[in-house]
Amino acid sequence: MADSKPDDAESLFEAPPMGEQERMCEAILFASADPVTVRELESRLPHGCDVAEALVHLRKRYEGRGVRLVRVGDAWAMRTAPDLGFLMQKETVETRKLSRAAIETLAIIAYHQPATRAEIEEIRGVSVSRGTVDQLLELEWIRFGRRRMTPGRPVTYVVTQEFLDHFGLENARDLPGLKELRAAGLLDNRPPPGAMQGPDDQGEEEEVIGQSELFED
Amino acid sequence: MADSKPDDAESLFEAPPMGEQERMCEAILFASADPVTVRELESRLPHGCDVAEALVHLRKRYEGRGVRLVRVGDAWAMRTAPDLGFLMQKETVETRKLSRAAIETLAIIAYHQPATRAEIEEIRGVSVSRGTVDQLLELEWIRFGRRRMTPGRPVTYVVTQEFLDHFGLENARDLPGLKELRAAGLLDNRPPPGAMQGPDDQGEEEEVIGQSELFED
Amino acid sequence: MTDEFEMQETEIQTRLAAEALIVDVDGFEGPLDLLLTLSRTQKVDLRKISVLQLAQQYLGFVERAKKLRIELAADYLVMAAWLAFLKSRLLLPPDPSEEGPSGEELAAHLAFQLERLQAMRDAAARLMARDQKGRDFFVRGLPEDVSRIRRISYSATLLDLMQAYARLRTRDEFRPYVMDRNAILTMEQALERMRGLIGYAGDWTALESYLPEGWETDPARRRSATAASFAAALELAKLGHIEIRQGEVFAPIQIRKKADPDG
Repeated sequence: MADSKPDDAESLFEAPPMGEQERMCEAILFASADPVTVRELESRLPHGCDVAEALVHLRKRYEGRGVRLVRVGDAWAMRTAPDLGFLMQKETVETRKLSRAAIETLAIIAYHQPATRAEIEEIRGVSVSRGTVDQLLELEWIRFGRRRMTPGRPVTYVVTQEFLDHFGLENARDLPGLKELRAAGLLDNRPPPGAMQGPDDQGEEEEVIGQSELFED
Repeated sequence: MADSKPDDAESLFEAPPMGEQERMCEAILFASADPVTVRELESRLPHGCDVAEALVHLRKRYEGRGVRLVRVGDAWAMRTAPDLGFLMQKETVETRKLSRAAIETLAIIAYHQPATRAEIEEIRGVSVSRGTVDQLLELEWIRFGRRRMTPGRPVTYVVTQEFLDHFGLENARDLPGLKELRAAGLLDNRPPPGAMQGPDDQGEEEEVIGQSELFED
Repeated sequence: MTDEFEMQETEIQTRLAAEALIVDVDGFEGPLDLLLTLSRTQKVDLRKISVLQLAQQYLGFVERAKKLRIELAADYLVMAAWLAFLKSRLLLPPDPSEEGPSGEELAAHLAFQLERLQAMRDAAARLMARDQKGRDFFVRGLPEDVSRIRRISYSATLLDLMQAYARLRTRDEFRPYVMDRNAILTMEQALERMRGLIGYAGDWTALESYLPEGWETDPARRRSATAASFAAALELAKLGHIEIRQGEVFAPIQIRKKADPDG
């Protein structure tokens, strides 16, 4: 603040250089809660400043930047570039456990990729609801692979980089195989109590697919 | 928003160019009156962006401008250049004048943090009134730190990000003269010699807790 | 001559200052603050201060205050008593039998406290002299609203994933025998499947190719799927979505999407 004093005194007779005028406009426009008119800028800048010219320079300087200088009526304001509007969102994250249907589907895709829906259904023994796949797609843990070159040209699913990051894998091939799972004690000869799924249950599942997905987990 | 879609999808594997990352940071920082943490910038930018590098570029870009990019703890903010403060009479906020007690208490907390009430009293030689601490808490310049692991487990005070922001400090280590004070041993918590109570004995005001705190820490 | 005059001048000033102190006693923030002010009259670096002299100054101050019938707060008197004690310690030769810290140690600590308080006051002044937000520099005047989006993040661990897979792959090992309903494709399922696929096949395509993947090999599943798909094809033909043809008896049944009547 003290530094600016001599400038102030001098400005009675000579306006500061254009670069300085530009940064003065910049600061005022930045800090102002409302768009600022040229008249007001003139009144706040030292005497003899050419606000109109300073604004031209300033506008040019912000061209293509993340913010821009825009005209609002007969006033000016700094605004976010419209193409970056999507950044003005803040996400609050709520963590939920993935449903069993989803985790199983994901596991099958990870171990068998590229995998078609039919293959997933074959292994799971129940049909895969659209919601489950959509959820995995939305999570960006799976994506579409190439269509299978078989009749019907079914779509295939593969896991994504995001998936690998999330599970701390370098490659889906790093997933332990069945033998290793067994060696690690992850395969138990009896099903875990929660995993007990009678074939009858599966039958029901097939009939009310959508709902069973909801009830799972 | 529509334009950004393809980018988003690709960003799982490839981040947007650095220039684009820079203007994204610029937009977010411009839009916020409060400092934005690196973590938040990362969460709001597409996957794979190098926020730290983008900020380096951005900071350079604003060097010597009417606004600048400043670091506040682990966050960043755009602020007007201090030499242009004289233009901002309109934006100037009249702050309540702080008492000498409040200013000294603030300085003691900043330089000694985490500091207990007993330590503040020891240094100032008088008891700290509740109002003083309340005022600093209300300004959000101090907050509670961890309890001291000494008998009585007294609360401690530390300075906040708002404090750093208000005084234009990058972090608490940048406090003026901190190094010299430390080198001179003036930030040591030196207990009065012997078991004798020192001249700062406040009679009833100094609680047993406070004293033991000073002796044992 | 000049020196003497200056000395007298200083003394007068000191005395005046001391009297001002007494009148202003309420303005002090306790005995330490007063001591710090008194120490300034010594006009030396705080590290070289004479604590003995300071103790005398303080005691003198308290004496004069009493004479002027100024009531001093208790803590000023406590400090006076302590300084009197300190003074005696500093003046008397140390008694080796006596316990506790020496007079020098106590004096050094007092000097440290004064220096520290002064240092904090200087630091506070420097802090307040900094450029301040809202006074010297300013925040964005028109912050843009950030819309909050609640995102649900789903968590799953690698262990969950592996266990799920293990569970699936070993299910057969412990499954009791029951009638396998896995081998049944319902007509609804076939219908849904065919509806989705019919658009992709431009020309006549064998009905067989519409069987779900993995259903072609196992005879039981193949039967079920073929029957369901055929029923579904008839249903679609009835609805006018497809056309069906068969070259001759037992020849493959072919279907194709019915051309849009408009196009």
